[in-house]
Amino acid sequence: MAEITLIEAVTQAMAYEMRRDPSVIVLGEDVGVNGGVFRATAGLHAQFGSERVLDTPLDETTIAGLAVGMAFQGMKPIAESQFDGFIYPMMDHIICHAARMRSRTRGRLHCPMVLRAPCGGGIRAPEHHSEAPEALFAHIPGLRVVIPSSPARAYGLLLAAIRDPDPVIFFEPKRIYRQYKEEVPDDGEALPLDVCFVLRDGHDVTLVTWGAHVKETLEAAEQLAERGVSAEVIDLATIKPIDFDTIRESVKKTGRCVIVHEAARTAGIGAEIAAQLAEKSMFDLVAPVERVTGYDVPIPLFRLEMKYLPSVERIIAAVDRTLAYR
Amino acid sequence: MAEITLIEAVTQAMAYEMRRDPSVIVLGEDVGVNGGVFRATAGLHAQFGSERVLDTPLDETTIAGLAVGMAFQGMKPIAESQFDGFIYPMMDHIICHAARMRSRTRGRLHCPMVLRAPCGGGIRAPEHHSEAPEALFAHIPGLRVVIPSSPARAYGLLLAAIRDPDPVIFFEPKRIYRQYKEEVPDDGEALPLDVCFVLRDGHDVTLVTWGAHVKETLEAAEQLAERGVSAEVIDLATIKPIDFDTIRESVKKTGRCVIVHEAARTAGIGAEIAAQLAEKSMFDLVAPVERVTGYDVPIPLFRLEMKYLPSVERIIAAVDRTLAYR
Amino acid sequence: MHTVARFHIDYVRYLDEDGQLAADAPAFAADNAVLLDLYRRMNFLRCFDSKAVALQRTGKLGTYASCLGHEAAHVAIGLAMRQEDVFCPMYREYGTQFVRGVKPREVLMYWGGDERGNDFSGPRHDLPWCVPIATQCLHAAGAALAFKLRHEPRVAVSVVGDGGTSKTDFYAAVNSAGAFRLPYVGVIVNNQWAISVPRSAQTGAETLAQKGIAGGLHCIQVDGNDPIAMLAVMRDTIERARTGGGGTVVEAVTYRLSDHTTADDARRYRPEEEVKQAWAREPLKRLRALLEARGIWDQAREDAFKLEANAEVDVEVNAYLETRTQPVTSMFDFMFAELPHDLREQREEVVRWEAGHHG
Amino acid sequence: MHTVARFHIDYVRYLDEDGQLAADAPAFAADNAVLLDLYRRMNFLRCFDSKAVALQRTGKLGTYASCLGHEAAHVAIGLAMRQEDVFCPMYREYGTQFVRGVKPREVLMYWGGDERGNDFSGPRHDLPWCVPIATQCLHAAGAALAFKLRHEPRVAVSVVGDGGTSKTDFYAAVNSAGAFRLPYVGVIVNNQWAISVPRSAQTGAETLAQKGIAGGLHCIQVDGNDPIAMLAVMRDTIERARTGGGGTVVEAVTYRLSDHTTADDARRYRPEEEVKQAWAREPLKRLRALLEARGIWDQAREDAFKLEANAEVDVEVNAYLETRTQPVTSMFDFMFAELPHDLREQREEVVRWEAGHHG
Ligand SMILES: Cc1ncc(C[n+]2csc(CCOP(=O)(O)OP(=O)(O)O)c2C)c(N)n1
Ligand SMILES: Cc1ncc(C[n+]2csc(CCOP(=O)(O)OP(=O)(O)O)c2C)c(N)n1
Ligand SMILES: [Mg+2]
Ligand SMILES: [Mg+2]
Repeated sequence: MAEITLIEAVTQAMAYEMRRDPSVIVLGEDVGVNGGVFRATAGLHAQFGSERVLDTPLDETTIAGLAVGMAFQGMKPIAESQFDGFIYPMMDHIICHAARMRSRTRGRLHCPMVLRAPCGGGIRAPEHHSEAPEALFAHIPGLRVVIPSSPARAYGLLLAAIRDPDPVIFFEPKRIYRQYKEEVPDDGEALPLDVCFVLRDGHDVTLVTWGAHVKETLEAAEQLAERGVSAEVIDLATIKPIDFDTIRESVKKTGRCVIVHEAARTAGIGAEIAAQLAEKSMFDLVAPVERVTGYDVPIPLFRLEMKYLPSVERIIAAVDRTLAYR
Repeated sequence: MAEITLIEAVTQAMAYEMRRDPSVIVLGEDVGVNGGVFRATAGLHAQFGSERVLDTPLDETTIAGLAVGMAFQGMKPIAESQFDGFIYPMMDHIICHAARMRSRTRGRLHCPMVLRAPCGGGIRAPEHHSEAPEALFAHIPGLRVVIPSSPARAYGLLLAAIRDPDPVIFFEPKRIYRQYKEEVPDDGEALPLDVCFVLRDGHDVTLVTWGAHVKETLEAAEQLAERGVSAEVIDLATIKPIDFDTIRESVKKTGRCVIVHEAARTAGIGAEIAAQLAEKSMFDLVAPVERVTGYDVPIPLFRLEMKYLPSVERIIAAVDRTLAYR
Repeated sequence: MHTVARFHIDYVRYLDEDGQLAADAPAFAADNAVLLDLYRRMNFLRCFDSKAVALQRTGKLGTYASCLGHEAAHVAIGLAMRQEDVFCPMYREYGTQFVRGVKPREVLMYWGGDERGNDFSGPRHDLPWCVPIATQCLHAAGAALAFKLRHEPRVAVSVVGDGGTSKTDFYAAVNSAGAFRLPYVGVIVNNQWAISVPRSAQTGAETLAQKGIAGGLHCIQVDGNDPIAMLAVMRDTIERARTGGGGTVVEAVTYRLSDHTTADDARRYRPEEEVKQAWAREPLKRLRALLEARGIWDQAREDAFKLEANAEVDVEVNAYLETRTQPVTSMFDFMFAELPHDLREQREEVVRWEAGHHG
Repeated sequence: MHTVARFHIDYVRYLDEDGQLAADAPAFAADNAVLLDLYRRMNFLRCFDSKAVALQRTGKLGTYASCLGHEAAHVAIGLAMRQEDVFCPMYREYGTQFVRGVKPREVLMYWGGDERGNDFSGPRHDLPWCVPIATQCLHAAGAALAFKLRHEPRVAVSVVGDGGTSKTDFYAAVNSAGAFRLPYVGVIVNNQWAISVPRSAQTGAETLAQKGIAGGLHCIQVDGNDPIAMLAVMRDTIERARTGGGGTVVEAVTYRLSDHTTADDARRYRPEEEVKQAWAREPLKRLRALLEARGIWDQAREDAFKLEANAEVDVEVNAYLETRTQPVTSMFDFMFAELPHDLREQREEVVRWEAGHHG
C-alpha cells in the first residue's frame, strides 16, 4: 500500500466511489483530460470517460445549477469550484435549491451532491485563489460543511460526503495538498460527518482549528510542550454540524480555549465556537476565549499573505494570554 | 411635520440625497413607475426621471454588476434587491469587487454604493421573501452592514449609508415597514454607522437585537418590568462594524446577555456578539449567554413562520434562564 | 469581409384571433377530440384561477400568481410532454401541471403557505414551483444532462417569463443545452410584463426567441394564444430533443391579463387600453369560435361545462381548506435524510416548547 | 409560419497570413507610420512577455499570464480607444494597457504579489486586472451606463476570453448594453482555449460573436491576428458606440501560443500540431512581411529594435525588483475611506506585533 498525499486521497476517494456507484459523476472546469488545475481529478477521465467526468463551460452558476438539477434526478454529482474565490456565483443555487429541496418538497426530492473547492492561502497564488469562505456555507440551513486536514481524513470524509444523500460542501486546504504522505488504505471506509478529531491530548489549553492550520496549531502545541504547557489540539473537520460535545469535554478539562482559523474574524466559524462556549462552557472557562484568525481584510497578495495567516507565534501568544489566568 | 412610517423614511432619505447629490441614482426591478413592490421608491421616478431612477432588466447579477461599475466611475448608485431571498446572485460582485476595489487598487478606485433589500419574515409572503442574510455580508471584509429599526433611524442611517464612500448593505425589516409612524424631520441629518442604540435602560439583563425584532424585544422588556426584572435593550443597528463597547458596558452592569435575531442560529451575528462576550466580558457575565434565534432551517412557509420567529415568550424564557444564575 | 453565419426566427400561428384556422395547420387540428380536450382544460384552468383569486381576496389564500391569459401556452406544454419527461415550472403553470397530474388542492396548499403543496401527485420527479426567477431553467438543463448521460429518451422542459430571459441563469441554461447538446426545451412565456417592467425594457433584442442563437439552439416564436400552434410547436421541439436533434428556445407570445400576483396592482403602471386590446386576442375565445364553427360547442355546453368545472374546483378548495396545519416539528423533519445532532437539539427544544415546558 | 427576424455574422480580415493586404483594406493601411507603430508595440509586447515568463521561471515573479499570440488584438484595442474611455481588462491585455500608459513595472508588481501594481499610471479610471472571469464585462456596462446618464461621449471597452463568454456575467453585460443602448464594446479574444477546455466545449454556437444577437447588439467577427482588421473594427465600433449607435460584440479570433499561465502545462491537453499550425498564423510575422514588402523594415531594424526594447524592459524589471514590500499595515490602510474601529483595533494589534510586542 503506497503512501499518498491529501490531494491523492481526494482522487482516490472519488475513484473508489465512482467504481462503486455509477450515478456518481464529476463535473467542473478543466476536470477532464487536464485532471484539474491541482490534479485532483487526475486519471479519472482516462478511467471513467467523458460521460462520468465532464468539463463544463466556464461558468460557476452553470456548474452549480447543473449539479443541482442532476442531483434532483437521482445522480450524485461531485462539482468542483476551481478555487475558493470563484464559489460565490454558486451560492444562489446552493442556498436556494440544493440546501432546501428536501425540505421544500417534504422529502419528495433531495440533492445528493458534493461541491468540492480548494481553499485557503499560503501558496503564493494570484488574487481570489486563497480564500476561506466556510462560514458563509455553515450559516446556511440544509448544508453540511467539511474540511479535512490529512490524507486519511480527506479520503474518509470525502467518501462520506459523496455517499451522503444531502448536499455537502467539501473544502480542501490547498496549502497542504502535498504537504506530506501517509498510508491511506483504499478500503472504502468512510468517516462520520459529525465528529471532530482530537489530534493531541492536553490539559492546559484547548486549541480548536481545521484545514491547513492544523499544521501550525500542532507545531504551536509542540513548542508549548517544550515549555511544559500541555495543549489539546482538536481538528474540527466537520464545520457543520459542529461536534461541540468534544470541544466541551476538552474545555472542561483545560479551562482555556484558543480557536485558530484563517478566514476573516468577524462572523467566522470561530465566532460560532466561541458562542457555544459562552453558552455552554462559561463556568468551565478560567480564561477568556481567544480567536487567532485572519484579519477583516481580503487576504493580501502573496508578498504579504503570510503576515495575514495565523502563525505559530500568534497561536502561542494567544495561548500565553489565556495562561495568564489561573 | 408629518409622521411617517419606516418605509416612508427610506423614501424620504433617498429623495433628500438625490436632491442634494446629482450622482446618486436608484436602480432595481420595478423601482421606477411602479415605485418598488413595497413602494420604497414611490414618487422618485416622477420627481427625478428615468435618468435617476432606473428599472433594470430582471437579473440581480446585472443590478449588482452595473452598480459596482457605475460606482467605480464616480456615481453613487442605490441598488435594490427586491427581496432578501434574491440577493445571493449579487454576492459575487459585492464580495469580489465592491468590497475590495479600494484595497485592490490601493485607494485609486472605490465603490460608493448602497445595496438596499427588505429583510425578514412575518408578512405571510411566499417562499424566498422572508430571509435574514445579514451574517453572510458581515463576514465579508470591506462592507458595512446596517439594519434600522425605526423610521428616524432608517432615515438617518440610510443618509449615512448613501454618503459613505464605501459599500453599505442596507437591510430594511419589512415586517415593520408600516408598523408605526413617528416624526422624522427631513433635515438631512445622518446617524453614525458605527454606534448602536440603547433603547431602554436596565440593570438585570442586556437584550441585544436589531431590525424587526426590536419590537418583540421591547415587549419582552416591558413584560419583564412588570415582574420587576429590569432589561436593557440595545438595537445593534450597525451589524458591521459592531459597536461592542456599548454592549460591553451594558453587560458590565447587568452580567447577563440575551441576543435575539431571526436569522438561523449557526454562524449568525448572535455568534459574533457572543464570541466577543466570551473574549472581552467573560468576567462580567454571571450567567451563560443566550441566543434566541431562528432555527437552522429555512423559514417555513407562512402557516408556520411565526413558530420559527423568536417570540416574546421565547425571549422571556431565555431571560429567565439567565436569571437563574446569581 | 464575408458572412460566416446566418440566422432567422420564424413565427408560428395557425388559429387567428377570430378563430380562423390557417390552411397549413397541422393534421391534429382536424381532430375534434384533441381540440375539445384542449378547450376543456383551458376552460377548467380559468375556473380554477378565478376561484383562487377569490380565495386570496377573502383571506383564505396567501399571495397567488394568476395564469389568466396563459391558458393555451400552459395546457399545450402539458399535452406535448410525456409523463417521464421532467417539467420545471416557474410559478403559474398550473395548466401544464394539471395535465401532468398535479391536483388543484396542491396548488392551493403551496400558495396557502404549506410546503406539502410541493409534495404533489404529479410526476414525482417534476420540480416544484420555483420562485428565484429562471433558476429552474438550469435545473432543467441539469435534468436533461442526467438523461443524456443515462441514455434515457426523456426531455426536460422549463418555463420562464419574458423578464426571466434577462436572468443569467436563463442564458446559462441555453449555453449548456447547446454545449452538451441536451434534450432540453426552454419555453419563454412572454406575457409582455415582468411585474411593472415592460418587455421593451428587458432587452434590446427584437425577439426573445433569438436568445437561443447565443447557445446554438433551435429558436422559434409562436403565438402563445393559439393552442394549436403551441401544441404543434411543443410536440415538434420535444420530439426533436428526444431524438437527439438538440434543444430549442420557444418564445410563446401572449399577454398577462391579470395583475402580476394578487399582491400587485397593475393599474399603477399598465395602460387600460393595452389590456382591453389583449382581451381581443385571448386564447379561449378563439378556440371556442373554431369549436362553435365546427358545431361541437355552444352556449349550453359551455354552461354545463362551467357548472361541472366549478363543482370540481369547489371539491378541491374544500379539501385545501380542511387541511390541518403541519406540526411545528415539520420544519426540521425534512431537512436531512437523517437529522444531525444540532438540529435534533433544536427540534427537541421546539417539542418541549410546544408541550409548554418553556424552561 | 413566417420569418420575423434575420441576422448574420460577418468576418473581417485585411492582412492575410502571408502579409498580403486585401484590396478593400481601410485607408490607414496605406499609412506606414500607423503600421510601424502597431508593429513596434506588438514587438515590444513580445519582448516584455518573454521576459516576464523568464522572471517567473527563475522565481522572481508569481504566476504570470502570457499574452503570446494576442499582440495584434491587444494593441489594436488600445490604439482605437481614447484616454477618457474606460478599459476593463481581464488579465493579459498588457498590450492595450501599455498603449494607455500602464507601465511594465506595474504589470510585474501585480503578478509579483503587490497590490500597488493595480494603482497604475494608465488612465486612473481604468479598471485593474480582473480575475473572476467576465465580471469586468458587467463593470464596463456599468461604466457605460454612467457615461450615458452623465451625457459624456465616452465608451467602455471590456475584454473577455472564449471561455469567459460562457460566464453569466458576459451575457448580463450584453443584455444590459442592449437594454439601455449603452456605449459599450465587448471584445471577445477567442484564443481557442480556456485553460484546457477547447472552444468547441464552451458552447454550441457557431461563432462567439453571435452571442451579441441575444441582446440586440451589433456583432462582428475579426481575424484577431490581423492588426489592421482589428484596428479598423475597433475604431468603427467604438466610434459607433460613442455617437449613440449602440454597442457591439467583437469576436477576435486568435490563438494562445503559450501555456494558459506559467502554472499551466498545455502539453497535457493540447496537440503540438495545432500549436505549430497556429504559429504560421501569428500576428507579428504577417505584419512584418507587409512592412518588409514596403521596404520599411528589415532584419537590421528588427535587431536594433529588439535591443532597444529589451533594454527598456530591463529598466522596468529592475524597477520592479527593487520595489520594497509594502508595510504589513497596508492591508488595512485601503479598506475604507476611514478605518472603522474594529479594523483600527486589528491594525493596532499588527503594529504591536510587528514591533515585537506579542503579549
Ligand atoms: C431572482 C428573483 N428576482 C426577483 C423576483 C421577484 N419577481 C417575482 S416575479 C417577477 C417578474 C417576473 O416576470 P416574468 O419573468 O416576465 O414572468 P411573469 O411573472 O410575467 O410570468 C419578479 C421580478 C424573483 N422572484 N426572483
Ligand atoms: C469565475 C472564475 N472561474 C474560474 C477561473 C479560473 N480560470 C482562470 S483563467 C480560466 C480560463 C479562461 O479562459 P478564457 O476565458 O478563454 O481566457 P484565456 O485565459 O484563454 O485568455 C479559468 C477557468 C477564474 N479566474 N474565474
Ligand atoms: Mg412576464
Ligand atoms: Mg481562451
